[in-house]
Formats: sequence, structure tokens, C-alpha cells
Amino acid sequence: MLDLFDFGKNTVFILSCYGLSAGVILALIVVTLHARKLTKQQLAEIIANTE
Amino acid sequence: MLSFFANPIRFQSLAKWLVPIFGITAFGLIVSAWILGLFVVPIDYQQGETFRIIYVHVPAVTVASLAYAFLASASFVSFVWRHSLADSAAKAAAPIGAALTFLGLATGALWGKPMWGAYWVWDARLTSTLVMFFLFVGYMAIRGAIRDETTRARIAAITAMIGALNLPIIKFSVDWWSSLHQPASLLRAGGPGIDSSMLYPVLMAIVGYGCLFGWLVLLKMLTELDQRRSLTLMRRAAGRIGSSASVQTTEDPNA
Amino acid sequence: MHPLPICAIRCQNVGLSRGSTSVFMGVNFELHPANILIIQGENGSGKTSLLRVIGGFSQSFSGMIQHCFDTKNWINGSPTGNIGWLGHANAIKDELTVFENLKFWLPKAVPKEKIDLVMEKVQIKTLRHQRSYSLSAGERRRLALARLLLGRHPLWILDEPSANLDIEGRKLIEQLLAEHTARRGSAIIASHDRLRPDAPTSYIKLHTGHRA
Amino acid sequence: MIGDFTDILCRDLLAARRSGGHWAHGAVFFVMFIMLVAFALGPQQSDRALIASALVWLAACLASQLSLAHLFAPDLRDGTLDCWVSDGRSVVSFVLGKCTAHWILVFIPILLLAPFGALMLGAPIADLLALVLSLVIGGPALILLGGLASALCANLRGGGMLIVLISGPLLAPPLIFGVGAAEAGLEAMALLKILGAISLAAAVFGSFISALALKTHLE
Repeated sequence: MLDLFDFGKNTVFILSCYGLSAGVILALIVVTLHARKLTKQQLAEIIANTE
Repeated sequence: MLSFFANPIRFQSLAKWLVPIFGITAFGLIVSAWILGLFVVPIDYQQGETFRIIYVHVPAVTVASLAYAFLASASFVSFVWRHSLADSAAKAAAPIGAALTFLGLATGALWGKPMWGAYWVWDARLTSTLVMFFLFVGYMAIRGAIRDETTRARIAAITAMIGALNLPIIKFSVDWWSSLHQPASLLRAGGPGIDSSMLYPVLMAIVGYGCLFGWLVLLKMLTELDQRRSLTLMRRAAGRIGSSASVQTTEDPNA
Repeated sequence: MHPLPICAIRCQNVGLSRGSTSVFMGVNFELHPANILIIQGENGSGKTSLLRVIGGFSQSFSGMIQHCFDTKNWINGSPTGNIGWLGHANAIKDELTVFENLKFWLPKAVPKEKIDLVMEKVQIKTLRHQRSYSLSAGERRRLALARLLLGRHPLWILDEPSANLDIEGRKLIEQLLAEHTARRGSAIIASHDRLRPDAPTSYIKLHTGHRA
Repeated sequence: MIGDFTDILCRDLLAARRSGGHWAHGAVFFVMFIMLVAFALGPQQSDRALIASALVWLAACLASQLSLAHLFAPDLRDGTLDCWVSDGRSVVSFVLGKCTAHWILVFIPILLLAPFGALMLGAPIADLLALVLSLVIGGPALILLGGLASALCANLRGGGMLIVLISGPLLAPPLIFGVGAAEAGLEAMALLKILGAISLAAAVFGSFISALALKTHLE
């Protein structure tokens, strides 16, 4: 497994680039989906309450 | 076409189709491009293993610039036709664009260190990307500072359009500036003769990042539409539907 | 006094929304020369917003606002230039004297002697050379009224004109309105006070909406 | 149009004369900046001479932005702009008048101090003319672009911070070409021409967009 991720002397740089990108993109997705879920719930509750 | 989808209901039904398509395409393309880039593509004889960073760096920078173009066009539509969907599209695009610009800058710096021995040089491309990052941040900050929705949409749109005017001027001046101050450009894009087996994953990653951007923007816009709907429903339930005027009378109603 | 140019105004189903919030809706009226319209309503019912819409500051309202100037044709668009505006704020620069403040707002076509005339009219002539920061709230309002009188605007839009004024000041406003309508000028006023101008007056009441 | 411009210009100059020297803020900042920069760089005259023009330009750029937060906000708050617009007077003239007053009050003192600042930082006398000329030509751009940011952020929470964030990217081109022109000397007419073009564009587009922003704040 370690061999697979060994890119010579620049391994640190390459892996941190991919790690950073994956991290930021995942964070964006999680935040967006979380907000989406919350508002959907809220809207459903309000519709249920008003009818 | 623009006015056809400017209707929130029509937009919602279209978005319901587009969201899964964008999401799945983005996931598939980005993951496969990264696997190809990390493990399959043969190393570049000049740049060595560091070349693999191109598969995260180039799509981030490219899509970030496209995001600014999107932000500026949406702002233009919002300013001229005063359409709230265009404003919410611009609002949704800003943080994603800022995050992608940040990724572009950060991976660029991490690429620069092993390649050219410096994390940062005041090269024209880096500098204008940095300015673009500040434009995104400024746009978000000015949105955050205005309470009134109408004023916010208009002032934010003007800000975004000024940035779009300013970016090419900055690019031009920084180009001139670095050609004066730096003896020979350290940065040379790509290197001679990129093999097509290296190029395809880059294109895949760019399209993937683009779909990711579209997916997130649509999700954020749908979220905002739902928020507005809850707000309206809550207000209606509370009985406040804004003030209305009675018919004009010639008598003083208080007399 | 010369008669003013004519300005009449007609509003059809005018409404204003701020984002998803409706500020007011369904405002209908027609205002003729030499008439006065008084807008009443509780705090927060949108009186100031309505005045700003009529005054041409906001373009994002719904419905139709038409104006009729010297000719008999009703046109859409902003009445800018024909409005004497008196808002909450008095548009006074503290560093300038009373006289200098008025001189700044003096229209090009009007001779300087008019400044003394209007100061006398609102009884602030003794304050002529005082810096404006030393004025009391009531004196500031009188100065703002003097500025209003400088222009020859056929339509006045006044937002709580009697704010900070005593009974005498309120009488002054009624007198100014009477003179204004005598010259065929019209006025739209948002007010809590029972102004009783001596002119044909109609009323609009903005209700803060509750579902019945 | 021109009458509106002179009205607002004269009013601002008169108000500034009575404001207890508030307008000198920029000049004082300019002098202090030069002095503290000299302390930061150390006593070696030769190091400083190389960057004297750049430092003077930077000092002028920052000092001219200092009081921008108060350029349009007071007129928006005290109702002056309401009356101005409903009187049918030109908002573009208003913006140009305010910016001209700001230029006279803040930038002319800086212009007068600039040669002395450059000399104190060790610039050779031969370079002074190019420096002052570049400041004369580039100064209007600094004020008008800063004024544009100020018009956008007038009346906003956290206005001062926002103005810096918005005006920073706008000020980069005039700063780059201004310093370039000052360092290249009088032979480099092309740079001065570009700088003049930036100032001219700022006067045309900047004042128009500022007026648009101010009208938006009135809605």
C-alpha cells in the first residue's frame, strides 16, 4: 500500500495537494448538503403545521 | 430561454433533473481522473512525479475563472432585469469560486516549491489569481454587510461587474510589471509536448470540476428557494402579509 | 406669487416588496393640482417607503405610477426635478451657517433675495449667521422647511413635516400648505399629527396586514 | 451639470475649512509613514534610494484612502442626496465634485510634501520631477477608484474594512504604472500616458458607477 503512494522525493507535496483538494471539496459538499437537508426538513415541518 | 427558466417553478423542475446528472458526472470524472493521474499516467521526463499535481491544480484554476465569469454574468442579469434567481445564482457561486481559487493557489504553491524552489513568485498568473480570490472574498463581504435584499442584490452585482472589468486590466498591468522586474520568467506552462495520455485526465478533471461547480450552485439555489418558501409560509401563518392601503377617502378616518 | 407648473399624479395598484417580504400593496389614488393627500398608518406600515416610491427613488415597485405635468398627458416615469422633498433627515450641513445652507440649495434661476424671504417666512431670520450645529431640533426642521420653499416645486412630498415642531410650528406648516395649494401646488404628506390644511384633502390609510 | 459640480465643490471646501483641520489627516499620515519606513529600513542611505519612489507612491496611495469612509456616507445619512436627486441635479457631478474636493484637500498637500519625502529617503534630485509628475497624473485615479469603493460601501456596516477590501484590487493598476513611471524617469512617456489613461477611465467609468451605487443606496 505504501509503495503505491510513493512518488519519490516529492511524495509529500503531491499527496498534500490531492489531500487538500479532496478535503476542501468534501467540506464544500458536506456543508451544502447539510444546509439543503435542514431547509427541506424545516419546510416540511412548516407545511405540516400550517395544514 | 433565459426568461423561460427565470420562473422559479420551472427552474426547480429543471434543477431536479440536472442535480443528479451533474452530481454523478462530477463524482465519476473527478475520481477517475485522479486515479489515472496518480497511478496510471507515466511520469513526465522533465518534471518527474510532481507533474501529477496538474490533475488537481489546473481544473481548480480553470473552473475558478469560469466561476468568476459565471458570477459576473449572473450579476449582470440580476442588475439589468432585477431577477432574484440570477442574484441567488451569483450568491451561490461566490463561496464555491473562492474555495476553488484557494485550492488553485494552494496547490500551485505546493507545486512551485519542488519545481522552481519557491512557494510563491509574483508572477502575472499567480498575482491575478490572488486578486481574483480577493474579488470573491470582497463580493461575499459586501453581501454580508447589507441587510436590505433589494439593495444587496444591486450593490453586490455592481461589485461583481467592477471586478470583471478590473481583472483584465490587472492581468495586463501585472504582465507588464513582471516583465520589467523579473529577468526571465521562471514559470513555463506544461513544458514541451504533453503526451495525450497525460492530457485526457486533465480534460476529464476540468469537466468534472465544472460539473461539481454546477451541482453545488444548483443545490444552493434550491436551498435558498426552499428557505424563502418557508419564510413566506411562516409569515402567512403569523398573519403578517405586509400592509395594504384602504381606498382613498376624502374624510379624515381618525376624525 | 406666481402660479406653479402643474403636477398631478396617479397611482394604480402600487405595491413594494423587499425580497420575499411585502412592504405594502394595493395603493390607489389620484392627486390633482391644488389638492393634498395625507398618508396615515402605524409605525412600520410603510409610509416612508411609499413616499420614496412616489418620489421616484425606487424602481422596483409593482403597479403603475403616472405623472401629468404641464400637458394633459399622463406619462410613466420619475417626476425628478418637480418634487420638493422633505424627508426624516433635514439635509443640513453642520459646518455651514443657516444662510450658507440655504444658498447651497438655491436654484440657479431664483434670485438671492429669496433666501431672506423664506427665512423670514419660517421665522429663523435671526439665526441667519449661526452655524447649523448650534440649532435646536425644531430650528433645524424650520431650516429644512425654508429649503423646501426655495424651489418652485409643483409637488411636495413631506415625511412627518411636523416632527420636532411645537404647536406654532404646526400652524406654520398648515399656512405654508395653504399658500402652496393657492398657487395650484399639490402635496403628499405622511403624518401622525392632525394637520388640517385649508385645501381639498384626501386620505389614505396603510394597514399593517393581518389576515381576517 | 457644471453648476452642480461647483456647488458641491465649494460647499465641501468651505465645510473643510471650518472642520478644524480634519483634512490634514492624509498629509500627517504621509509624513509619519515616510519617517517610520526610514526607521524600519535602517540608516543605510543607499538601500533606501533604490525604493524611494516606490515608497513615496505607496505612502501617497495609502494616505489618499484614509478618510474615504466619510466621503459619501454623511451626505447619504443626512438626507442631502435625497434632496439632490429629487431636485433633478446630476449625481455624476455630485461624485466628481466630492472627489475633486477630496483631491484638493488631501492630495495637493501630499503632492507638495512628496519631493521632500523622496529626498529624505535618499532619492536623487534628478528623479523628483518624474515622481511628482507621475503623482499629478496618477493621483486622480487613486481618489476616483477609492471613491468608487467608498460609494459602494457608503451606509454599510463595517464600511471601512469593506472599502479597503474593494479598493485594494482597483488600486493595483495605478500603483504599478505610477511607480513604474516614477522609476523610469521622464524618458518613459508611454508609462505616463498609460497612467493618464487609467485616470481618465477612472473619471469616466468610476464617477458613473459611483453615481449608480449611490442611487441604489437611496432605493
